[in-house]
Amino acid sequence: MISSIVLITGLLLILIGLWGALTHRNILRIIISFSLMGTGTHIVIVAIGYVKNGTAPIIDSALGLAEAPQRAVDPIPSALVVTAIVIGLAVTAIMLAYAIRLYDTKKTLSIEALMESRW
Amino acid sequence: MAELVGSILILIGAFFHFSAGLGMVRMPDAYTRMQAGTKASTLGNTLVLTGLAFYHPGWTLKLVLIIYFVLMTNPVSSHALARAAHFIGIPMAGNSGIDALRDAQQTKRSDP
Amino acid sequence: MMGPNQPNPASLGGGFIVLAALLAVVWIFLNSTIAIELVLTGVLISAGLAYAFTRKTGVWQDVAVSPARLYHFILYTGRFLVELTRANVNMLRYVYAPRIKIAPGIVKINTRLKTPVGRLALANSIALTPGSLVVDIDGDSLFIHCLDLQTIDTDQATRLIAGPFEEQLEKTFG
Amino acid sequence: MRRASIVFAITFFGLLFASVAINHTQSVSLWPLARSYVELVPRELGAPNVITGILLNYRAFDTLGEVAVLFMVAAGVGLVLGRQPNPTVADPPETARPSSEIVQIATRILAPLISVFAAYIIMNGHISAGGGFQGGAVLASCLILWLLADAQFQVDVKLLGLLESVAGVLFVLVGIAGLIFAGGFLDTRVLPLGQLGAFFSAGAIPILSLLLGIKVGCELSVILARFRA
Amino acid sequence: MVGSLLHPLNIFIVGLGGAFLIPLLNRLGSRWVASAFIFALAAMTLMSGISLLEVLNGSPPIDILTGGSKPPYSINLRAGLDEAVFAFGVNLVGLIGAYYFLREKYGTILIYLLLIMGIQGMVMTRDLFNLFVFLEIVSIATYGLLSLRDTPEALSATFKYLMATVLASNFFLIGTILLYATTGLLNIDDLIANQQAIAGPIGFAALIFLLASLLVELKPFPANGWGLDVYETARGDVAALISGGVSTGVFFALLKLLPLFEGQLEIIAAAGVITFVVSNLIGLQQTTAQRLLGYSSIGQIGLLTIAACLLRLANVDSATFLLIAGGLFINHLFAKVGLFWLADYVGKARLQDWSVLKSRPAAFLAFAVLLAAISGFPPFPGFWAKWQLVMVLAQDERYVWIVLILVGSLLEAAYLFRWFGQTLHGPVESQTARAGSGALVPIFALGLLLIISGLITSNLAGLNSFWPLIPLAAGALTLLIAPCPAWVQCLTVLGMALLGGGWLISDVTGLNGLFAVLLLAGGVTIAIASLYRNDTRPGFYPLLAVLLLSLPALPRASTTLEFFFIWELITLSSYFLVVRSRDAQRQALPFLLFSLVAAFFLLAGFAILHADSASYSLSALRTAGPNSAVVFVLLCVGLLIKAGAVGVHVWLPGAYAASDDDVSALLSAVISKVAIFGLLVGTYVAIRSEVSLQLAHVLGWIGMLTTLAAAMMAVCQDDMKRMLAYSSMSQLGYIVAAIALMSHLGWVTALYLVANHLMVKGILFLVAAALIARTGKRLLSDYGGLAGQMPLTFAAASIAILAMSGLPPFVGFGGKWLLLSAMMEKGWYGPALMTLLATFVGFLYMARFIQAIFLGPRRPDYADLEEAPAALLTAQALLIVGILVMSFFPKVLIEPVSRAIDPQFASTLVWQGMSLEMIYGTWNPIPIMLLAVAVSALLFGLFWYLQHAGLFKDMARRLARNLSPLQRFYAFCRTAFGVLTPPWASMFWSRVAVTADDLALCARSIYTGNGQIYSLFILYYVMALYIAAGGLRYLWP
Repeated sequence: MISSIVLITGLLLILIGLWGALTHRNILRIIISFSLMGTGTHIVIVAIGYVKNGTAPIIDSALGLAEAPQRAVDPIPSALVVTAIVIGLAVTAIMLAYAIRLYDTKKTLSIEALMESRW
Repeated sequence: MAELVGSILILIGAFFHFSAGLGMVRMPDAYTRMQAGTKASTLGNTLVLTGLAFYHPGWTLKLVLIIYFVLMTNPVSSHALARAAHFIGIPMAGNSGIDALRDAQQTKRSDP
Repeated sequence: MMGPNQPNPASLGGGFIVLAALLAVVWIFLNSTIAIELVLTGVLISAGLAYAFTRKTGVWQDVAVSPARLYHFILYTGRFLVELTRANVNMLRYVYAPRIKIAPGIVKINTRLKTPVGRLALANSIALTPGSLVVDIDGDSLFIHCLDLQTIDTDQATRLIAGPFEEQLEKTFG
Repeated sequence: MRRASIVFAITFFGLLFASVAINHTQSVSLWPLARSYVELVPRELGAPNVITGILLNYRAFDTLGEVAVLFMVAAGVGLVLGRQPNPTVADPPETARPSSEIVQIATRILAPLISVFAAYIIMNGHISAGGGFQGGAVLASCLILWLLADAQFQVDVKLLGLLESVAGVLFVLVGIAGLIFAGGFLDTRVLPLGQLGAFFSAGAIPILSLLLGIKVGCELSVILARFRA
Repeated sequence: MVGSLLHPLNIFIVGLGGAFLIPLLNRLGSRWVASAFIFALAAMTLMSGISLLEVLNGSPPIDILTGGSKPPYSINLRAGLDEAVFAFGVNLVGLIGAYYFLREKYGTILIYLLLIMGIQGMVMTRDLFNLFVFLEIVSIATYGLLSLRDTPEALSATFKYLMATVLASNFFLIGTILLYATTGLLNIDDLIANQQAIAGPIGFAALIFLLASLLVELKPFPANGWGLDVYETARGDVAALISGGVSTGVFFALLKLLPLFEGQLEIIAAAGVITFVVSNLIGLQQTTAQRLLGYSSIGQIGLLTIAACLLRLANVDSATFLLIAGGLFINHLFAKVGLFWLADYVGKARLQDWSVLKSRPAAFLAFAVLLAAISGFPPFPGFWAKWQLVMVLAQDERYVWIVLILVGSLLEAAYLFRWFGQTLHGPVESQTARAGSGALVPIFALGLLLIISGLITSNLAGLNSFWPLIPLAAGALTLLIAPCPAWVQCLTVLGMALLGGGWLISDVTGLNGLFAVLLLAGGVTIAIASLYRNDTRPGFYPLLAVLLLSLPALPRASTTLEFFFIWELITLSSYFLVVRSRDAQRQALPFLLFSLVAAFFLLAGFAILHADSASYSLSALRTAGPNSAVVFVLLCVGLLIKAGAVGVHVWLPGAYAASDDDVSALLSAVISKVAIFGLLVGTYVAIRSEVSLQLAHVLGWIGMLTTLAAAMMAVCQDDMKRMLAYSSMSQLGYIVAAIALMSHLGWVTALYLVANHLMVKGILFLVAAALIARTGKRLLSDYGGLAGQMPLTFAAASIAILAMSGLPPFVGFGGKWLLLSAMMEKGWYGPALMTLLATFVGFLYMARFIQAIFLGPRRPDYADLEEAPAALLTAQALLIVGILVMSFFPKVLIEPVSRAIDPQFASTLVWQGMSLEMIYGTWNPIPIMLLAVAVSALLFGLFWYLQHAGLFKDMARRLARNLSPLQRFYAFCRTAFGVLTPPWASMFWSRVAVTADDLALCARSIYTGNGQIYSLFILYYVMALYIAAGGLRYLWP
């Protein structure tokens, strides 16, 4: 149940991101949309890793060594999502850098201005 | 018992947070909204964190740190926002028209 | 104005110790243990960070620690919490009133506090007291946004708004 | 026409996602692989935080890869933005209104506190929630705060670059140490595992965590600094 | 210890560690950075090279473990054979290409290093998520490098590229996690092992997302506008990295995951083939070099995709797989990267500006080599890979795929070689290429690597002997003496041809031996004539060497592969010889394209033969099984195209007329005989099956139609080389018909005619060469009365004409007579009648040739013409000797021919001077010949009468008034025959060309330049993939 709600949230975010990336004209908004899509994906990853009644897979006073396999959520997606987030951030940074360069050269942030090459 | 106290504190904190939200909606202009938001959420935070300390006594020291941190940052951020809002000329609600800051800036500009 | 950007090399040592101690305390608070290896690591980290930051800023050299100051700081905290609660109750009155009746405006007050840290504490405190918010600061003058304007006279406003804290703060931060 | 085709595509993906969501069932137990990790990490690596154990040992190759990604982005953003001296670069310090004294002082007070918090997150990655990436990000947030508060603040990009390089090289060296003294490249069991949950434990994981934190913090800071320039 | 230092794991240690060190080294100075950079790349190359060697020597795939633990717990990588080949290739190119980056900022250098390392990671990793990480490393490195050119267009293109690849990598991530949701696994090997667990809507969606992401990264049509824009606008060396490196990594990722997509292999292959064909189609419409290369690049990756999927479906063994996939990959990698580098070197965007290359012969040579490699010519790896691919596909009975692949290859060759022609013939600018010649060194290195890898692949493909490479070696040797004067080069070539050719034919016997002697002798003799030109002809002599040695090598071939290899060598070298001529820009391309189509038909025929008989031996043709009719048709069509049969002859007159004069002689006299030889070898297959014998009858009709039509068209020509070209076509028609008889007599005739035509047409084209050399005129109407000035030439021409026209006692007589007898023997009365008709028409144009040039009133401006150059006369004299020998001692030829022809035919004739003794009795040729002459006279009279009776009056009226009666007669004939031979063929073929261009225009209109539309295309691509794979059932439960 919980994981389904999170999963649907993530998938919806991906859809919203897709919609924004395809409809907005402003490059910055497009970048935000892509970033949103990435966030949605990360949420999906976390949702996939959820185990019913699970807790963080950290052995401490609250979660004993013996009971950990029964009570912990899946650590793999959590590990993956760290990497995925960093990569998403990296891509966003690069996109923003290009947006700045584009604004410098074209003095506009409209995606309509990026139609030089064709055919 | 400790958990009951903690729960009540958290509940009160949540109430203040709610009030902060309501204040943000109800207040007439940017400055007054900021006032509502800052004060109520600061107290709300403090209460919630204190409540948490009853649940997890081991976290008390960390929670104290967080409370101080919130006390330090919340007002500063609202100040920065208010200052920016004033700088770009967002008007105040009401008709008192009293704005010492504007006056000060104008005198400063007229005799550099 | 003695810019906060310029560290004063002469008094670097003082600031360093204060900051390092503060950071070490924070570190121990965060870890909530006093295992020896942990404390030692914390001291090392604190010292390193303190060194780096006192080279960047002179703010910390104004902060001195003494029992008296600590005492005043605690007093101030108590005073502050009372005021904060008052402020919130006050705010609740506005928020839950059927019609919000306020007369906002910005007034100017003057402060006697000289150290930047003190002024910061004052400003923060004011922001959390009933119906007031610091909009700008210029030298010794603070410009306060009041929800319900009671006076436009600087001195009177100073007394009203800064009064509850200024004394303790002066004793704490100088 | 165009709008309609976008709507159609999104609808299709919505349906596709719906079929995924409907058919998804919340798991009630761990996959065998995941279960082995939960058992293995505390036992073999001596790290209570299973995720950190995975990130810094079993999947450390991934981690190394993402460090490389950040490293490249730091360089790449520099390349993209550093092509020509940007006419707006020199402007902000003069024209921008300096932030108020309150913000500046608050920044100077907060920054060391944030840094020590970052250090805490980095150094406790193997014990509790946290780790190099998170701590590094907090470290970089400290820089954002400073940059926001002080328009004239000059970031020493060179120093940061130096730090990140050294951290990266050390990371690889620790990996090689694993190759020579333990089971393989990036094996963290080159140092004694210590007692589970202790500050100095879990082999080289804290060291990797520290290097990672420094590296990520520096890289993010460099990226941010480049953006401001 | 050394072994562990060279372990492939260290590739990553060196790559990452090196990259991290570079900023530190930068403090010491840029020199340090550069040397560390080179050192790291060299070390990586060395390591991957060593692992390649190890795996090649049979050691099991090298496992690379990380994290001190075994998979699936920790990430592992693997360097198997495929991985090692791909990794080594990329490393090598990375190392060579580093040259262009040495002077860049250290940031660029470290990104470059990480990019190369990332590609290795994509190739080697066995963990799905790790693959994602490496994919991102590669992508982000690409984004960084793309900033090296920051024109507004480049920035725009990069942003589009960013949008598309970010979308794709998001899909990859979604696919990965959904796969994890269904299986709980990330290790690729485990996933493959637990494939049955990947089911249901989630598993299916996961697979499709993964697949879509990888396909999109490979830039499939139509979701690839963003990729093209980047190819067009990026710096050449960066575009090279994307085309050669990034695509490689992604392709290998797909290859690795293919076992997961077992159910979608056909769909993936379809995606590949659409991309391959359409990209190459649109390539026809390109005007800028890098965009054109982009289309070609995308097409090549499409081809790789097809190959990977279909080979998996065909279950080929790993050696074959490596040969095909690896060969195609290496070919694409080296050639495309080289061309992109060349684009930087030239520094011109538009194709037409590339003619600046002409001022740099070395660069031009590299250009030609790279183009030939991409187009799949030997000896480059792509040739062998394509050969093997077609063989496998034929075995798997995937004929449609073969057709599509060959169509795509043809389109690609079309635009690449059109570009070559443009470059060769474009206006010369004073301004030369901008880059220093140091920039050429890497390109040359790639060319060399292409040749080396081609030789290695040739070995893998089953070419085990070295002799087929002799022509190439001779060409290379001649290239070395290029600075020498022309005559030195020519004599060297002749010497090599005699020595090498002599060795090549020394142990070839039978029919093949005869052809070998004929081709070698004819080739060398005519090549002697090339001595008459003493200008330096850059590139001419090496090509001549290749050609002259390929000709005798062809009959030596005993396997289809050897045959096809040498066949393509002849095609390529003759194309280059033709295109060199200044007039040949427009004519050389059809020549090449028709030759390629012919070659493709041969390839398909051989492939089906191989599928049928499981043998590469040419002798399998004699024992072909039930499919032999198909094989026969395919071979015949191919060879007929090459022989210029009517309908597919449109390339022939242009190419013959436009080439250099001595090249024309070679083309017509010698190279055309190659097709005849092929026909003789290829039609063995017909003997065994009844169906094929019926088809042979069709072949006979085609031959005679060609003869007649070409003769009539020859009459219509005024340009003497065109006339000779049509004449050549007409004569080949006779030969085809003779072969089609499929009887001993027919084949003897064919060989007889071959020898005859070789000598006669050689002489006539050399005569034309002499005339053009002396006067510079080509139209028959510009000549007249030269018999006095050039008596020797006149004599040679007369002898040749007489020999050709079939008058006793010259060889032509015997040939015609034999042909007629053979036809009568078989009861082919229709073709026999056409032979007579064609003889008559032939007489008309031959007479005109002599009459218009040498007889009649002498033109005043030719008063002081010299006799032809000695070289030409020498060659002619040698050919005349041949004619005389054959005329008066026919046994010299006929008897060995008769013996050599397949003993399966009953021996039917013995030559006894003027009459033939056949097993049916004795035939006296005189009455038949008389009959022929009589019919000719009758027809001649009829035409004369018709003209005078004014039957074609309005036509006649259009003719100029001030003509002599003879001239008026010819003018009439030309008009009449012009009506009889409407230009349907050329109309048809130009229609085909225009249609292809229109289709290309239409297809490329989807590339609007709008990044959001491109992203939308990607979404629709994913949708299409989902639906095509059968996903709809999951959407409507």
